[in-house]
Amino acid sequence: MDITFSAEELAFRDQVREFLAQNWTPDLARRIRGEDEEFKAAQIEWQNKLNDKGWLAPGWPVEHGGVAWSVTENFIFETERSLAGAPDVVPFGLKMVAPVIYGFGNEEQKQRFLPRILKSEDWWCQGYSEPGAGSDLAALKTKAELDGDDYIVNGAKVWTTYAQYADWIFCLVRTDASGKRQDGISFLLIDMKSPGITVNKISSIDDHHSLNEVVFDNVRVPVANRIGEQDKGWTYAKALLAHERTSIAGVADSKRRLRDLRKLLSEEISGGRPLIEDVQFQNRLSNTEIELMALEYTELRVLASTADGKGPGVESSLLKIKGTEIQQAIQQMYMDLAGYYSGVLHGDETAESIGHAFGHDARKAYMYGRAATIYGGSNEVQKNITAKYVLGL
Amino acid sequence: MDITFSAEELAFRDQVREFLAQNWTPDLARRIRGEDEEFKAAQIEWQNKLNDKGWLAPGWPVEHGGVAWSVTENFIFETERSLAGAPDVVPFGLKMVAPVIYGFGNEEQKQRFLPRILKSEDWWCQGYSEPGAGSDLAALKTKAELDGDDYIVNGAKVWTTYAQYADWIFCLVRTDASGKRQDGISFLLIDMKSPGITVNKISSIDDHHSLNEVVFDNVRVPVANRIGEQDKGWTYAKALLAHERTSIAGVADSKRRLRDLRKLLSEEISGGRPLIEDVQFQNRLSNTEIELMALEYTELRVLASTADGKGPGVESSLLKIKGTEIQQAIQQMYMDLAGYYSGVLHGDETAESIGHAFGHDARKAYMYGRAATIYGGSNEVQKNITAKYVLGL
Amino acid sequence: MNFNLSEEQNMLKDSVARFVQDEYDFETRRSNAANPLGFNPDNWQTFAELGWLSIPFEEAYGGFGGGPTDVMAVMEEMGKGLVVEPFVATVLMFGGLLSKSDNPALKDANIEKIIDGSLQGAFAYVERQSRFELADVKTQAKRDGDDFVLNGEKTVVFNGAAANKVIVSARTSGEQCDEAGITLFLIDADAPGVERTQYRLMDGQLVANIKLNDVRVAASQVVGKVDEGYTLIDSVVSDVTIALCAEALGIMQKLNTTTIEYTKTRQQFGVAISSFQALQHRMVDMFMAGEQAKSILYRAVCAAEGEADDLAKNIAALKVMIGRNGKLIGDEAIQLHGGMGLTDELDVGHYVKRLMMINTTFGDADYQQQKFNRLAYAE
Amino acid sequence: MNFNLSEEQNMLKDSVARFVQDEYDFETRRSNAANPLGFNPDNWQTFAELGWLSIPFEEAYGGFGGGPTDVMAVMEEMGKGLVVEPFVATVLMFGGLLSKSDNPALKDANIEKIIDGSLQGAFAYVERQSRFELADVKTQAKRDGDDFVLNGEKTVVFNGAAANKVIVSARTSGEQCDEAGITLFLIDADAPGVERTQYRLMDGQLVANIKLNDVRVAASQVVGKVDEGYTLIDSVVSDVTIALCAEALGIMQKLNTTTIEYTKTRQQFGVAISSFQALQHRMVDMFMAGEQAKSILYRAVCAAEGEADDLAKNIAALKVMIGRNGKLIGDEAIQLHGGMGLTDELDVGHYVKRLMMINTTFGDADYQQQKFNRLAYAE
Repeated sequence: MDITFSAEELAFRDQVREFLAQNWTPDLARRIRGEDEEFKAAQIEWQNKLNDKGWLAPGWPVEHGGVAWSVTENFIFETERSLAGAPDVVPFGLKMVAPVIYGFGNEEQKQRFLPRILKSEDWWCQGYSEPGAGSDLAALKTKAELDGDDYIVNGAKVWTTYAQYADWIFCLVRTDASGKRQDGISFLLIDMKSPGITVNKISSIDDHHSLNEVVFDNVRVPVANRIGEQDKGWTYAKALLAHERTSIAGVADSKRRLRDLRKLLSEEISGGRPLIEDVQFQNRLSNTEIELMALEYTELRVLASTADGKGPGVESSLLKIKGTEIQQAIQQMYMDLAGYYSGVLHGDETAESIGHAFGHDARKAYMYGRAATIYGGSNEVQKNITAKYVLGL
Repeated sequence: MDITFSAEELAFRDQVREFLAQNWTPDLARRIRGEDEEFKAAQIEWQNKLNDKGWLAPGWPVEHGGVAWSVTENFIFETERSLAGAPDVVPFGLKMVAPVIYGFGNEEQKQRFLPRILKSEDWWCQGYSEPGAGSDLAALKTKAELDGDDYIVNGAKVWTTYAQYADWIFCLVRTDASGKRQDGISFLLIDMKSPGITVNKISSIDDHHSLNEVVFDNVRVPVANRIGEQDKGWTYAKALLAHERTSIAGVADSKRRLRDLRKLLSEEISGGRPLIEDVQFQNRLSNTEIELMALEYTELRVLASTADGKGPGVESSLLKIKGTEIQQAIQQMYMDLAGYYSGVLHGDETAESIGHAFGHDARKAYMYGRAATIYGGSNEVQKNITAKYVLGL
Repeated sequence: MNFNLSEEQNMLKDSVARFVQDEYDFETRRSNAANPLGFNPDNWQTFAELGWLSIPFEEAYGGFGGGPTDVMAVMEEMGKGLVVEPFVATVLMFGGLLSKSDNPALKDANIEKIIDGSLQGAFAYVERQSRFELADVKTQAKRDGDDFVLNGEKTVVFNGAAANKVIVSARTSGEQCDEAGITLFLIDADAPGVERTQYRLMDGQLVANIKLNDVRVAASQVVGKVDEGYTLIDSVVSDVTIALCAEALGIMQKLNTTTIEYTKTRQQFGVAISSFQALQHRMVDMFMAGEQAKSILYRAVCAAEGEADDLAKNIAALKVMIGRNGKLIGDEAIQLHGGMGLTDELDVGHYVKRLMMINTTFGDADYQQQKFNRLAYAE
Repeated sequence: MNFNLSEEQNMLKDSVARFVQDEYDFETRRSNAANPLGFNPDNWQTFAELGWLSIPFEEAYGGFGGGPTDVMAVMEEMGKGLVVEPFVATVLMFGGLLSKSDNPALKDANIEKIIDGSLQGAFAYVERQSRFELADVKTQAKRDGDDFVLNGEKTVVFNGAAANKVIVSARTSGEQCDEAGITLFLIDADAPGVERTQYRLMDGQLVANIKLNDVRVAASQVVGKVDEGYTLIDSVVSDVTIALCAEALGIMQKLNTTTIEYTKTRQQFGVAISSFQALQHRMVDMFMAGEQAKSILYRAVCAAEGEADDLAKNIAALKVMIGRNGKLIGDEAIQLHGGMGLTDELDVGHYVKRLMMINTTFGDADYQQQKFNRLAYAE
């Protein structure tokens, strides 16, 4: 057992800190918290800075522009990034479709899509869930029928995050309905500018526009945009899911959120004493903090096992379940800290003119956070998976 | 809504208090905490005192020696009894088989059994569970075959509390295996002195002998000891179950246990301060106390609804689940209060020569209490029942 | 012993239920909340006509003379409809303070107008720093001849935007967190020196911050007695807590019903998700949480009706359980609705938001539990 | 970064696992515990021969020179076997105090005997009133020439019945709960004035209360320095906490495996109860509780290996999680075994009882959480 950092790793950490100090500026931090186009532009700017440094794509093959960090280096980077308050990359291109493209795509697809993902020239979104099929992914009904060199796609995808910004969507579509539900599914890359695509905004409980429905009405998609073989899409998609669960855990971000929360709690006065001195709040903090201390090592165990070539394996469900539970517990504490101000919807008023600066943000994070136990395969489905494949029940 | 006591009810309360002060003596309290025959004799003595007062059998028809208390009077009696630390009656005769006998038995059975139950001349036990059938009661396999005027009973019952003291056992036995599982079950009263009955002690985790296995090897039971019709026993037994769940809730006893716990907590010093001043312990206390405050009213609602002739209904499952959860939470707090001393098994040593007087009792109660969420239909089965019959799922 | 409503109470409850059923579907509720006043004034007139605005007031002032049970019956049904009209703020809080004060002149001048629907009121008690401490009052009131002059700021004033009159807590003596030395003043919402900033809360309420800059109030407008306002506040907050918890109970029942119905229709893996045992057991937990909440509400109402010694303890216990069980039910309602639970079009999220605001009001479950602990264990 | 054991550590772990497998079935364990010593002395000789008793000691004294990882590897396997032999009391606590003291004479005289199995030791630190406070020491030691004279009582001394020598904490200066002023004395268990009362704990341990009536100890038998015993205690308790938590992890894994296996064979309502989704989800919770416990144990071991600044915080967090997750797993193991879980013949209850004693030792989860809070939030 060894988790001490070597001299090289300590040097790398300094390098990361320096990069963050120079590039993650307060101005950028402000803009990335904005809405719509301001957010989009700032997010792209941030990703471009990472790309200029060569740090945008850990895990990608080096020949495609990836960075071959060790598990420890990756851990160091994520920890530092998060403690600095810098956001993760938008995962749909870099972490979700890219591995499918470099793993299962042909040479032409790699050349065509990967460089544009690295340069953030294409914004991707994910077309998995459907109105009738949530966590039961294989129940999908969006149909793609071959017509010459094109597929004709009809159907709808739902809960599509940031589809309103997207240039491309990667979709699971049904190309054969005759066999087992997992068979007959193909993996298509679809240009969002294609005629017949409509994006409908879904108003969500956090009053923030992130979710959408994407409707396909006789959308023509060249066969050249299919990844791998027809009807084998489920195999390609499945490889992604374990990774998705791991990254949903959000351990490093939760650490930062807890750190910031402790600071706010020591500033908030209740009955003449800082709220952090309240034993009940301390207990809630430490309940969560201790789970997170453990989960950080669960993640390291998974990463170490991956590095040993054993693959992330089925523990990824555990990471997803516990990670999202921790996130929600933290969100709840921010709400309770904000008290009455947790309910405030800002219209024309600023936080300062009303009360606490963080009540509004606390509420948004809380409401948006409800999704975390639902998406990426609901936590209930993760438990089913664990029961079946880990415990053999 | 009205739960204030009338002048008559207040007078009744005084009467109960006076009775308890005179009859629930410290000597009796000491003996009833003893083992084996000492316990049995003291329990019978206590029941006889209640019977002399005419208060042993609330709910029984008055013509059979019952007492026709109102719901409020019953509540008052239970509250006072429990606060005084006096035990409930042993339920198997008075609360379980008696209602079946006066509800479904014939005149001869009533005359033969009920007076002896009232006088505690017969100690009864319950023969429902079987080695292969726990909460799945209807899976029972103990067989009774007609042979002239007798049934020949073969099989085994398990988890039979106090079978070692019992004069009689009431059993569900299978008289017909051809139809639905709930059909073909008969309800027999069996003399424990019958040849062919063996009682095997089950050592249990509380190191106290309460559980037994009762084995029937060609035991002859007169047909006259069958309640009601052959093959209809399930109907008679079912009527009992809702009542059993209600009484398992043990609200009044939990109130007393919490009261005593508060006192012990204010006497126990940790780091120079009484443990009751510890916010964490206060929170655990109040978590439980608040649930109990609610459950007390849930029970009153059920009782009031029964008094209105609507029957205890399906909320009895709720009472059982919450009531046993509260009991176990209280048992856990006693354990944590006792600390190291919670582990002490007394052999020849007295509590005083070792440390805390209550560590040993805390452990026994805790260990015995594990059964409460399992017996009487496990809490999981109660949830199934509630899901199906209350929520319509 | 019984837990039945009287015939009169049943009629009252039914009339609210019918109103919600007929006039308050979810879309109508949305547009009522979107009204610049924060509610629909026509509904308010309906409430007046139906006599609801008179419920808690003494018959001598034209009231119905109702008690905690009557208020509970009404509020539970209002909860089911997510009614945004400021019944709590105007009738129970503002009206409650006047009603419990010992000041016939103020009662004469105002209660009738509350009852006929022409007067909207508010109670301004929160300050930026006060969190849940009702006695943490920095707003100053200085005597000047027959007047008092008020300076300070109140935040998150329920119905503060629409109120014609506001009762303000201010310090006339003592230190910032002392219970003694707090006085209640009845002021006109448009009196010189009153500055209002209105904003919305997530449950649809339109509230306001109120700045007081040398606001002059006649001594005759003191509600209750000088320096003794805290007792009045405490008593009214106790009543209103029961009312809000009854509203929360209505919401929980609605969420439980809605969730059960949804799981019966939602198909996943080829069957209705209501058939999954793990979800069934969780819905049983939701049901039990609702039933326990109902029981402890009944308990608190009985204590309030009987003016029991341990009323404060019962109220704290009630607020703890409503907060905790409400959270359990709200969380599970969203989770079991899956993606649908996240959409603003569905009513589920709106019920949850109102439950959350009720939890916060007068102190969340953790805060109330500490209050309970002090009452129960600090002998 | 890796979480692999070294080859040597793997061999050690395997040797314990093999011993448990071959020599420690449940019935044998029962009879070992029933031995008048509280354990089987033949096993102790086997431990000595296998070198286990030498693990934590410096090589200079004939030890293996093992660290927290080695101890963890051994203890996890001992947990799976519910081994009652006093490895923790004699080797880790008694031996640990000697080993960490700066006293070559005492080490020379004792460590070799621990390693060869001829010396049983104990550490007497609990007093009637002390609860979990290691610094709450009333036992007095008064200097008298070159000796100290001890008076007082120690309770629940692990291995106190079989121990040949006992290290006793006593107060040489300061107030009852002061950390300063505590001194550790090495005494013979049969020295004049020592009175032992032995009794059993629910996990099968034979322990003792030890009364000290004018017990005379030479100053040369002071372990560590006069008045500075607390630091030594704190350090050894930290090591032993890791060891006990590793034992607990072994137990949790065993309970999880046993429960899963049982549910696959137990039939109810015509099917194996492992097929019920509600139970499956609960077993997933048990699994997650075990995995999280493993992770935080690894974290604490890494902190101990690296002598990290925040070791104390990691140890407190470890003890909290082991206590809580152990309770969850223990409760569920019994519950899912149904009536069988209540019987003394089945091993489940015995594993649960040992988990409960580990939770209590050095302070239960609640106590350790408050310690964590002080370390983490009282800056």
